[in-house]
Amino acid sequence: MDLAFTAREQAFRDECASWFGQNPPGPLASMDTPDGFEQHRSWEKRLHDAEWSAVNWPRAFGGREATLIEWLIFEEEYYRAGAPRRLNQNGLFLLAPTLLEFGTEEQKQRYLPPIASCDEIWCQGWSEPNAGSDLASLTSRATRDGNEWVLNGQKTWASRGVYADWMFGLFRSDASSERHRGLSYILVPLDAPGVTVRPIAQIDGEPGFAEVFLDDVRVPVANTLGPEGDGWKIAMSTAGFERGVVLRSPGRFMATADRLLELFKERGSPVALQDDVARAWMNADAYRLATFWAVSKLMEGGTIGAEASLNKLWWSEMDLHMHETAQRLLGEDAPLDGPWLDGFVFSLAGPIYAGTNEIQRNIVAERVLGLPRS
Amino acid sequence: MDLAFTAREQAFRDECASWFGQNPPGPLASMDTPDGFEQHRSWEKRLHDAEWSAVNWPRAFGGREATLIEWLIFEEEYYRAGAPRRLNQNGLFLLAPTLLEFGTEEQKQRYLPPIASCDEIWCQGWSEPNAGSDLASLTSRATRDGNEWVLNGQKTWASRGVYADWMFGLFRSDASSERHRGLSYILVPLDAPGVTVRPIAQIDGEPGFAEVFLDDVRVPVANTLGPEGDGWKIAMSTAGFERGVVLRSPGRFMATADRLLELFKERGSPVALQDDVARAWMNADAYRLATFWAVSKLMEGGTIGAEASLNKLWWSEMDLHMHETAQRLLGEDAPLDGPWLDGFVFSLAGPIYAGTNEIQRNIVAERVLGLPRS
Amino acid sequence: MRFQPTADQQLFARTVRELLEKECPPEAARAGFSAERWAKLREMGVIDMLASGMTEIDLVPILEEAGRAALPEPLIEAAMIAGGTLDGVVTAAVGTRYAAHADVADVIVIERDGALYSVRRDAVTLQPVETIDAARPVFLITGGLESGTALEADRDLADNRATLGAAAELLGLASRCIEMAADYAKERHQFGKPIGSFQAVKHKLADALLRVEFARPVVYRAAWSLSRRDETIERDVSMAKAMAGEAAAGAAKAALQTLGAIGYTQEHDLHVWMKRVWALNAAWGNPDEHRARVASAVLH
Amino acid sequence: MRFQPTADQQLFARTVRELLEKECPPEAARAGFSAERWAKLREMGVIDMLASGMTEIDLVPILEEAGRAALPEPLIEAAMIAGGTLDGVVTAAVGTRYAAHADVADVIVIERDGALYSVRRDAVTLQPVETIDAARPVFLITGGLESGTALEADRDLADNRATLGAAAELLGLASRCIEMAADYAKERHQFGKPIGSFQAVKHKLADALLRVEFARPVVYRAAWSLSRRDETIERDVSMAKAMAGEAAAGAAKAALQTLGAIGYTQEHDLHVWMKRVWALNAAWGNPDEHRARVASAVLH
Repeated sequence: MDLAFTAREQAFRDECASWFGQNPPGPLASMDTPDGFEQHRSWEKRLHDAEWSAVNWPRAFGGREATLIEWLIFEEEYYRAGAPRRLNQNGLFLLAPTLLEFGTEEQKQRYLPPIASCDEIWCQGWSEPNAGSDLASLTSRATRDGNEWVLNGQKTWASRGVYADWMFGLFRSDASSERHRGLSYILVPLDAPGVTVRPIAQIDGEPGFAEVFLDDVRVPVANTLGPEGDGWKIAMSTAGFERGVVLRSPGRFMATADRLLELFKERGSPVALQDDVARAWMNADAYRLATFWAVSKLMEGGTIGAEASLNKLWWSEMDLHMHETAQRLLGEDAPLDGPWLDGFVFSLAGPIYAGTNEIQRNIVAERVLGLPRS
Repeated sequence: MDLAFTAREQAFRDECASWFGQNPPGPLASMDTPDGFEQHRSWEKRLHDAEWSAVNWPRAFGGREATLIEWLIFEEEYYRAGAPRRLNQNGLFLLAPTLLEFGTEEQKQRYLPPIASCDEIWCQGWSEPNAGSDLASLTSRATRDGNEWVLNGQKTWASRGVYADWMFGLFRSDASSERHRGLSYILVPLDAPGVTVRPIAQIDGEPGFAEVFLDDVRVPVANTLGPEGDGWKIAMSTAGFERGVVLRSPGRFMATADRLLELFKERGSPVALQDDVARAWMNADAYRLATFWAVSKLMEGGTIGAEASLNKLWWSEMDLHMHETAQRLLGEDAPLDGPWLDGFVFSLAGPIYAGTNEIQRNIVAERVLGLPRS
Repeated sequence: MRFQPTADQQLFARTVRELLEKECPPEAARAGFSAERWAKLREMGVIDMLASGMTEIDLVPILEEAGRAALPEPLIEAAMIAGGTLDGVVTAAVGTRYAAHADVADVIVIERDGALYSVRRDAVTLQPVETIDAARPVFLITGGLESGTALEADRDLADNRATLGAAAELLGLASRCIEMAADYAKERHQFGKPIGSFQAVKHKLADALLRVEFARPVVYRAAWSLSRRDETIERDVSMAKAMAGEAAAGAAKAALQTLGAIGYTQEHDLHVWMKRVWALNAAWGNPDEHRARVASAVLH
Repeated sequence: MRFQPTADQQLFARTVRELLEKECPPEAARAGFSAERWAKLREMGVIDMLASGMTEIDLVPILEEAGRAALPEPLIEAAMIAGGTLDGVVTAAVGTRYAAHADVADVIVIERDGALYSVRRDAVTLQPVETIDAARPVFLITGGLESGTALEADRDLADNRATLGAAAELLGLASRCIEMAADYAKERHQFGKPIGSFQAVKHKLADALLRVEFARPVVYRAAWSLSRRDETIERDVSMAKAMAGEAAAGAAKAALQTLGAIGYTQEHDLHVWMKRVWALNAAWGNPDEHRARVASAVLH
């Protein structure tokens, strides 16, 4: 057991820190506003030009072949520098690992580089109006017609769907199938005829979500990721944990915890809150340690299963608790516009998206503790 | 709305306070030990001799016909004086209100006076090994034979059953019945042939619980409380709330909260705990106010339904939180024998007995919020 | 000891509820201040209750109804701080730096050297402050604070009354959040069942309700202490604001988690209530500040 | 960066688990100290690990196993405070006023003026102190504290090692509490179903597990800091004790609520584990004290 970073890891960290020192991101407007979207896209271009946009990918697709540990180091330096959440996170963190694991060589070459360069923005197409927590009840269908899929149905809660060029999602490709069977993982260009994207105003009024209506949308069968009918397995594969780590790496939470310590000091000393501030920092540090723990296990060839659900529970509740603590520290100023309010509102979504925390607790109880299904 | 006590109520309080001032209870050993049992019984005798043992009962049975508000005042003064939990609480607080509501005149005259005098100690016979949270699945049966019931089965978790003279409980008197139907509420003398009482060691090693085995035990049919087959309704009747209030009146919790404030001051100032100490006091005071609120509603002819479940959730979690806070304040001394440890261990049972808090939350959700049954 | 609202108090609250169901449905609550509705509240006597001899206790059920409706108007300011003594649209910056609806007010109550003054809106300089609660815009008063007409009212009493008012509105907001969640949980199906049949949903909402129901008598007690000018006003009002505020924050959070993604949008009404909870929780002292005040009172 | 126990560490932990399954089943854990078991632990090299060149990291999985078994013997005291350097049955009153199993010890490590001394049991006066954990009796040393042989070990290092040891045992205790509850929840039926199929039970135990799993890497990091004599020892050890302690207290409480009345008796084994959780949570600083130490470290 060795928690010290290797010389190579330390050199990688120094390179990150140095680049961010010379290329401060500056404050950007919300990525869910038109102006903010463009600001974020140029920031992503700067990252890409310096080969920082997808450090853990193969070099062939725009990466640096960084290890998972180096990826975590990158994230720490990224958020320590005050850089913003990633605009194309669905492409980078949800689709790309799946493409790397299950995609054909052609698919990787076609789709990965424009994700890294942010030339093509992706949104996800999982949820449907009647398939949320119960995702396996989805009914959007893909009907085979020669070399094409004909897609019909409705997807919802597609984050940043209004700005996206592409959507990846699950479709019922076997009309007679039920639940988790007979689903295919299909990549859909949103400029295809028959696609209608309707923005949904988020709580803050910005069109953070979209509904995507599909009316006889034709896409090539070659747009299927992995084998036809294996969509559920692919979407939920062991890449799940890796996706979880890269989606919510500890770097961002550590940066928040450090800012919370500063806020506590600035606001004088409401002693009753010191305990919660200490808890917030401890929770973030524990998440960082647990991530290094899990990544070390993966790098030694171990596997991660339902622990991904424990992870999601931890980061989402920790993030909410940190921001609630900040709101309490801010007193009368809590509801005022600013980064803490934005962070608070965003953190409220944590226990909901990516599988509600109720579903995650079921998974932990059933798969880790072996309790019977309801 | 008037939160001030009337002159009569104030005079009642003064009389209580004066008597307890002149008759301090002194420290007693645990009522679950043989010595402690006798000490508690003599304390109850002193109460009874001075007509304090059942102030809200009719005078004919040993009470003072105190109003519910006066009863709450009595409890405040009782616990403020440091007096102990009531030895015959199952008789006083669970059986007596039911007897007063559903009993015949003969039953009241036979059973109430020895409860007040503590000459007959009662235990409850609700739970069975396979009927805990799911009480309606009980299988102990009462078979009619002329003017007698023949009782067979097994009851468990009868608090202080080893010291009790009588048990009240539910029995299936209609062998073909299911669930809540066909149960009768029967009073059982524990010295009857065929009764075997087995002590169960509580967590603290004392025989706080008992199992009661019934093997062809014969009791007169006259020992039925209320109509045959109506046992469930009688046990769960509107007396439920009143029982809840008298079983766990605010006086005891306010006394604990006040002692917690003293403990906090004595132990110096671990500031992080000030917030929890303040919460503890606020929770107890809120319980006191909510009780006056509910009792005022009852006295005006209002009814109380599933609010009894809200009440149980509040007092049990408040009591546990107060004692956990005390344990935290005590630091290294937390596990040492003494009143705070006793109180902590006792408070741990709160969310379990008298209907687990899980069951109470179901009741609130279904009956108050109208959510569908599972 | 008789600790229940009187029949008259309950009747008046029902009348106000009916008015607000008509005049302040959710789409109106979203839209913000309405001069017409203000006039109706005036006409009904809701704003000048204290001035016409009623007590803080009488106002609690009314403000609870205002919360239930997420009423945008500055009722707390006009009825509790100005005590119903001022005409026109009234708001205040007393006990808080941020004056709600100051842009549409005729008069604003301010504090100076521990005393209260009423100033005309056109006599002061307003600076808008962006907050999460768009239906209740707030403003800093950056100039003209030396002007105004002295009011007789006591500054601390006005502050405590406003704090109580916020606590009462928070109760109503909280109750409505829980109702919205329960309604949704009865309708929304997943896994072939209404989600309200799952214990995770049931228990979350039962716990939220528990906190609201136990905060309500605490709020009434604070009103009673205020109405008698008791020595325990500070402790009792703080306890009310702390407990009602935490209950409301918890109810909003439980409702959001029950609704899931739809609760995180502006398509459902929940967000209007949730934002008002956040706004009133922060105004006139947040639960932490008030709990610290209770701690001082009981520990020293 | 390689943050996983080595294959050797895991193997030794498995060997110790097997020993304890045989030598310390629940009925033995209830019965308390056993000289025979002490001799076996000695023989296996568990007690003198630090003295034989192993590190605090190597001890974490061993102490976790001791917790899983609710081992009554003073392993923390002998292995972590005395550092495995003393023969016989060893206990200590370092970093705590109460010396566990002092009545059966041959030597007791005490502190005086910031230094450590070993004293023979018959040289000191012991006063028994009644506690909830009958299998781990504790004693105050009321006389003879001026005697003893100076030890080379550093007092603060010994205290931090003991604190880490308690944190590691708490992890094991917590895991076992959760397992007992899960086992019961699979077997016990109410309403025609195993109670483990109810979300209220599932979610309670999932939350308990969550805290334990996230405390474990924190405990290993503290061991690593100790093994390197890092500057962050105090912060890291305190964080470990605070998080493992709260996780264990939460696990015990969740297990008790899952078991219900049977968990509140001595007929089920849970109480033995639960009482040890309470005892070790209070010893060598409780979670509040340690969290305050972390707060000082990160806030100043």
